[in-house]
Amino acid sequence: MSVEEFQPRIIGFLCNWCSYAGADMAGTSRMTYPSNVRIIRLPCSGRVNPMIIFKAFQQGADGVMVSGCHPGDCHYVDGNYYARRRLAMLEPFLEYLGIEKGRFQLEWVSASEGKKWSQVVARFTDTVKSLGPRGKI
Amino acid sequence: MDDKITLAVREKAKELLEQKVVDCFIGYEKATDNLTSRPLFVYKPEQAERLVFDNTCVHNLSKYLLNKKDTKTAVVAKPCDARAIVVLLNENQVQREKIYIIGIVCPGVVDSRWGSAGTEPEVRCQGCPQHTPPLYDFLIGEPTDEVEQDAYTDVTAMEEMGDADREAFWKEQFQRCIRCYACRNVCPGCYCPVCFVDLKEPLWAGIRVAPGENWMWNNIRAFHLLGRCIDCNGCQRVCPVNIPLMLLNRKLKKEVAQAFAFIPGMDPKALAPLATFKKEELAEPSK
Amino acid sequence: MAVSYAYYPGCTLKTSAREFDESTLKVCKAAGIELTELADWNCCGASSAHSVSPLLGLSLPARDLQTAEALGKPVAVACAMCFHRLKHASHALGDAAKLKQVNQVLGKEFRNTVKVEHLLTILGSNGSSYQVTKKLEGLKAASYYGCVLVRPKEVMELDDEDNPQLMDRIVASLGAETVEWDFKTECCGASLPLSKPEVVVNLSHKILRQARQRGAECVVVACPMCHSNLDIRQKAMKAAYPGFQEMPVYYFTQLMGLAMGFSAAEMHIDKHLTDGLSLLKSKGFI
Amino acid sequence: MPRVGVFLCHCGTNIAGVVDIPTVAEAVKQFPGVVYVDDNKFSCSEPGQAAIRQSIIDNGLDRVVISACSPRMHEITFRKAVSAAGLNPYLMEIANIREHCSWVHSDNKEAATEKAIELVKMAVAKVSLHQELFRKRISMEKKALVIGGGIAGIQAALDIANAGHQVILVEREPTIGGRMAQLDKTFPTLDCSACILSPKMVDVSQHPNIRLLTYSEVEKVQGFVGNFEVEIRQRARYVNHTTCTGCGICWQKCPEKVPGEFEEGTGQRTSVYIPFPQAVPSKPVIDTVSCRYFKYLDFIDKKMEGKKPPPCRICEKLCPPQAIDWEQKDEIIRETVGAIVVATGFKTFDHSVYGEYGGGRIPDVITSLQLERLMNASGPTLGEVVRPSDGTHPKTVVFLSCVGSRDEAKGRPYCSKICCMYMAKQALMLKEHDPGVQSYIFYIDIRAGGKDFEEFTRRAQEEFGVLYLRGRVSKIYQDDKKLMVCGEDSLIGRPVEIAADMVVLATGVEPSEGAAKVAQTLNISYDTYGFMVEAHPKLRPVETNTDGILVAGACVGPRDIPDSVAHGGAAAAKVIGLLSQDTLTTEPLTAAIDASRCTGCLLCSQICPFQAIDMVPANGKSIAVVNEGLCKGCGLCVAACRSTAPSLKGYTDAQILSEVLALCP
Amino acid sequence: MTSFITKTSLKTWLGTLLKDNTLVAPAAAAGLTFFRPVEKIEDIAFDFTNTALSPKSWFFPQTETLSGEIAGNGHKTLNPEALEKNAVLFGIRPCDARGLAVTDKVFLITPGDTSYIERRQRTTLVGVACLEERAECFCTRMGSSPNSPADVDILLTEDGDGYLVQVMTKKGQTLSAGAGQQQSDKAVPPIVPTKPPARLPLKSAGPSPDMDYWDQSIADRCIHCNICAFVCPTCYCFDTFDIEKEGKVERLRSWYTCQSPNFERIEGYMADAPKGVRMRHRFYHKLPLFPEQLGSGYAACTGCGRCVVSCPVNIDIREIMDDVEKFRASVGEEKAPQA
Repeated sequence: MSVEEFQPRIIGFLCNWCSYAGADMAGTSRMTYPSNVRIIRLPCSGRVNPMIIFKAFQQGADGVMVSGCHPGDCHYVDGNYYARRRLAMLEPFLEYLGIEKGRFQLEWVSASEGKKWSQVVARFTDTVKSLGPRGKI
Repeated sequence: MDDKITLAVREKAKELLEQKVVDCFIGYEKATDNLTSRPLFVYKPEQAERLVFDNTCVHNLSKYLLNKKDTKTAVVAKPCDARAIVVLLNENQVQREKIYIIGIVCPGVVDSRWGSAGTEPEVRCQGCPQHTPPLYDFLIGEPTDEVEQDAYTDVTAMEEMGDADREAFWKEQFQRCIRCYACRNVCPGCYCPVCFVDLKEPLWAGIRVAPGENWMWNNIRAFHLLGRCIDCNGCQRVCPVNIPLMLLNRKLKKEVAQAFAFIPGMDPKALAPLATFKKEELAEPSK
Repeated sequence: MAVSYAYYPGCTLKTSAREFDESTLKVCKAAGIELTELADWNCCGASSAHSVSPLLGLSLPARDLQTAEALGKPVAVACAMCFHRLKHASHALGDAAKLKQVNQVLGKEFRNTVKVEHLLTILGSNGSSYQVTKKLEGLKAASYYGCVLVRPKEVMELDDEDNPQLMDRIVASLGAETVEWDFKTECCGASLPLSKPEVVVNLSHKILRQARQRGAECVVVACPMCHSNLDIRQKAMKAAYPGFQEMPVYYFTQLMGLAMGFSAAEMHIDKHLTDGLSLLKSKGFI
Repeated sequence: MPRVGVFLCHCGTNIAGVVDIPTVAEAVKQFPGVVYVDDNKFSCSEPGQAAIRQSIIDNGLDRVVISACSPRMHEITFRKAVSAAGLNPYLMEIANIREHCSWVHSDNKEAATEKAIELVKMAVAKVSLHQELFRKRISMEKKALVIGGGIAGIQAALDIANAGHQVILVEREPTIGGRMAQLDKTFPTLDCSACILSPKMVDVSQHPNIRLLTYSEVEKVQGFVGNFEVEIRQRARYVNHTTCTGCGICWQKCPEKVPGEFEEGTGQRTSVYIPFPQAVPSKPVIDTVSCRYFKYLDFIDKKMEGKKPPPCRICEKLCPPQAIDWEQKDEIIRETVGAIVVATGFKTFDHSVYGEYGGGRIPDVITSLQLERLMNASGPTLGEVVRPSDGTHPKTVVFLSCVGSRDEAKGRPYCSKICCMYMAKQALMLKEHDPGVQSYIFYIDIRAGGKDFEEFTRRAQEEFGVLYLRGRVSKIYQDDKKLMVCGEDSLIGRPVEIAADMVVLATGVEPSEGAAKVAQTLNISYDTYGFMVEAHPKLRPVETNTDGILVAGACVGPRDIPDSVAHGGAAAAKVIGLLSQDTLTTEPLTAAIDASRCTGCLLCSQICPFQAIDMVPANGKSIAVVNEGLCKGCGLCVAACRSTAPSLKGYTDAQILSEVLALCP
Repeated sequence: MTSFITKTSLKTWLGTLLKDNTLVAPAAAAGLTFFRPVEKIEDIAFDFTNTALSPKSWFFPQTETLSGEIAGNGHKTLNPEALEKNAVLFGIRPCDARGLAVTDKVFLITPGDTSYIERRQRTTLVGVACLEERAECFCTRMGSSPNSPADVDILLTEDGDGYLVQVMTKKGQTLSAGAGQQQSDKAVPPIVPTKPPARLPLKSAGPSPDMDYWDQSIADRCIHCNICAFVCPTCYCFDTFDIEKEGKVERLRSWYTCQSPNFERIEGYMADAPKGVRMRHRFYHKLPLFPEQLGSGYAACTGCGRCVVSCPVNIDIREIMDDVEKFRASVGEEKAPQA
């Protein structure tokens, strides 16, 4: 690993209805993007409990991304609005704990935005790569 | 001045107990060092003479209301303590009609631990935005309407550190943690029947008292207090290993205040910041 | 309710509207309201400072407000335009950034905690207790507020924008009868008499015409600018609109003074260009 | 330890061409719990599914991971396959190694293989914690409730009833008919409103499948689709409608007159009344506020001072069938229904906040709905348009559009949609009533989007000489007998002043009184104005976020008659679709709350978008309970709860954490 | 015979010890001192009163792995965490050393706790006598003394620019062999006497204040944190947990406390007991029951005063002893303690 390029370990929490479908769309369109993100499928971005993100970072994840439907498009009406508030609070808090800005990202990707998904992953992977490995706490 | 408050507290306690307005009166008495104070539960009017109030009365007595849900209870409350009661009312944990609040117009309290009552005001009192409790049944002292602003100098100092320094700082702090849970048990906002940290399945924070597990415990607890912590400093005061826990709570307090213009514990009818949203806010995610 | 105020007269009350100033001072004194003239007061900025420099438009009134704040007294204002500028400043300086900017200009710390009140509120509130000794019974008056006193409502915090009642209540308390009419807050032509006098004549005429139509015998005002337009232009109205009948225009404080026992001379009713004495004489008030 | 079987699909070369399946299979064998690994060319094909079924049986597998395409593609297929082998279908998890792996990482086969291994590892970890889940069947009560008896509600009720289902139609007023009944003519066809509405009202009253409850309101609704328990309060009418023949003697003889609601204050009604001659039911109610006998009773009851009102009771004395019943009480009617249509309609904006238009103090400034009544042949003036102030016929009439519409300052930024058209209609009708009338219309834009609408407004201008002035009016004041209307013609950029005889304000549309309360009772969302919120503004225009509750007509937003009728019909179609099923199955992936961990802090119930969480008393506190019929499985409650009392089946914290830990051991 | 070691020589000696031993010594952090394995002599806080936490955790760590098991092959390994090297615990106070005497009574009873035995046997205690008595200290009341050498291997007593050295055990002799101390004719100061003359503060038998006292005067106030037990040099309760990860099962043990609400769920005998009962249990167990049951001759409280300082609500064991004694005196059962 030391000789090879650093391959970050990134966890993506995706809502089933928009972002997961958007990632599927990237697949059906045969777009290529870095392979570092491992997707965990959830019903809604509002299902993301910050405790899980803390756990991911404690366990040594190099980056965590949450992606859901665009505000206003939530399959569950308002789920992503609650997620947005919660995670908007989490982000500066993680930074405050010394987890560099850029290691946590909230994104809105719709079911038709396969292209955006591939770009988001590429950009996020790049950012996390440049921040280097983190290791367990 | 302190004497006046003490006398007023005693008199009110006597009156409330004699007239059976309440069955229990929670206040303060002198601790065994004869210097600092400690909580006192008064059940009989004649015990009211033990009550005192001075600038070492640091405890947030609202926590005890959670153990007295079925008893009509009076409680001495500084502004921050009263704000804790407001949060408990917001969260449906206590019934307003079971509580009688003796509000104190608070001149601030000093940093005190058993055996040493300091002279410096506690951190929470510096820049405290409120000297009059937001909610009370009986007020001791003249209400003031001066408004000081929380400057968050402590939080800003942390924010100005580099990421690596901050991480190292917290690592050093959390490694001292002995998971005694005094911070949790003293906190009026911590009332879960089963705390996440006591859960074995799933195991959020491991059993092992180790830096990573302590990191989980302290941070998740802080996050659970988001929009709920009323800055009473209880957790930091009781910590036997001096972890500056208020730095965590106050960071979140600052973020909530800035993003949602929300200060917890001011309005018994308020909706918690995470229980609501505005469609137009936070338009850019993560930027 | 404080009965002691820092009094901000403004330039007009010291010049062309001296009768407003003096009647105000006399009435307030008699009503037990202490007015202390603000030391070293300056222009409120009306009417052009804010359109030239917004910062100046805020700093001028802020300086006056700061003086009052240092005294720890609320500010009492009689002139509608001054009231407008002071209220506007205190509203706008709710913005911390602007306040900071203005404080740099002032070189002193202004915290924007001082309250600005118009005399209509001060005299019309329950707290004030003026004694009416001579009821103005039989006098029919139209209360005219003008445009700036009540607008915008959320800044002026005074009364309804279209159908205010404060002055009507005061006039009624004097024993006079107030008429319901639709021009309480219409424009009198404001500062156009020099550049476009015909506009002023037209607009002011409409106001007086409707007052007359609704049965009023006089118009009561709280604004020196309105007063001058309605009072001074009546000759020109006569020329432009045949059949126009002159109508006296009083400051509400003048009528209050009369009802409280002051003489017409003390209230300077003779100072107006349109005869204000005959009507009062005919009613037997003087 | 669970016995997990992993099935690796090649998907032809779609997966196997990039991911090295044998390497994955080797790695997967080492994962805890994995007892069987197999690979198929096409797992989704019949032979592929058969192989999976057989392996489950042969190897005694109790958990299955299928490593293939997106679960959005074949989750249902593989659940069926697993189920066919006798396993609970929810003991299966899919690792998406096609869309999320082979298809997007074809440039790096090694990395793709490594990722595929981890994706399978996550799925194995998660599936080990899966529990058996079961769908529930709920019965369907084949009856519908329609709230609101305006044209939308009437249409919905008739359509549902005609399909053979029972309908309860609840109307707050003493009659059905709603706003449409108040109108004179309808645009753009100029049909007589009553003529086309009355037959439908009669149909409702005579339909064997419709139970009509007027003078009634829905007070309580509980339950969920298929089984809503509703409580309806029918207010006491003090007239026995069984014996009453509707002869009309009572309301002809009643001495007490008050402004009539139906007439918008332009005319009067008596205390015992039917709102209008064609009312359905055509039997009266007694208004206790104005009735002299009730005033008398109140006087005695409250021991008031002063002159005692007379205990009138004339109606009782004159009623031939003796139908007056002073002892009548409100009646609570309980019903169970399968679906609910909300059609609570609209009211018009209260223009008294417009001080510049006289603030409601100028008598000849009237609303458009008042003009409708004045123009109506059965209205208070029998169709003569006269000035309320002096009864004279107005010759110059000025219309003001957008009063309470498109006005942010008044908190009504939206367009009320119908005003442009009815102003044109009214101006045109005025000319027909009296050719000497000149109408002016102050407008912002002429919004005439609709079939024959534009042609209609052109006709008003070109054939009927209605003058349109583009601009807003700044002031209306009384100048002697005339109303001076001052405004601006923004097309010529000049102030204009019109001396009018009458001013008609096109007051905007807003939700009817109490609409928000109805929404709260039903637990459906409403917007800041009080309009009901549809599940999707385009694709689900008559559904709400609560299954089985539909919305129709102007309670959703400003709407004209044809749209309201169409909307009512659409809601009815959805109801008929629901009621045609005997049972409904519920998705088992719902939340459940562990009562022992619940603090009763209300947070979950506050944020649940489906109001699926009820607070119920337990041990002296209140705790949250999930209503599975309403829960949609979003998991918001789980993420919000600090004491981790709720869990979402299929996505428990433990399951999600197991995936995280599989990645970051 | 006494000997003397200068402060410089002490540091040199500790420096040599550091080579072959783990040196556990007081180190400053966050305004407090803690026993920690130190890497260099400069990290040692020589000027300390007492540490925030007792040195108990060196012998009985807050959490430790008892065993690991590999799933599948049925192979079990008992896996006490063995020490890498011998250890020296420098700076232990006589009260805390007495605390070890208490835990010894529990963990050294046959068959003994493997892990504790390992750590206890391989650690030499170099104690430092207390020169000042702080407000919270009451070791003399508990039958100990600020300069008692009874429970350490070596006791140092500060004197001028050095320490008087008392070597108490063979272990101490071995360790101090190369310490470089000089003969001294100075006598070690006499042991500070106990007060009141050594007696147990309480006996379990005998009248006790009623439940109102335990509930309303004490337990109402208690917030049920773990502080008193975790800072205590003698509290030895623990719980065990089996944790599964990646198919392996690890058995852990971790400190536990009788005041935690969870404790009563496990220790069934106190389940649902009123808070006051739990509270009374704690003090009765520490004071009369421990010596009565184990025949130790000393209570399971050493008078270190940590719980007095750290208790967030000032539940003060001395006050409770006084109250109980006063109560007994009031009912005529026992003499009130002399001042």
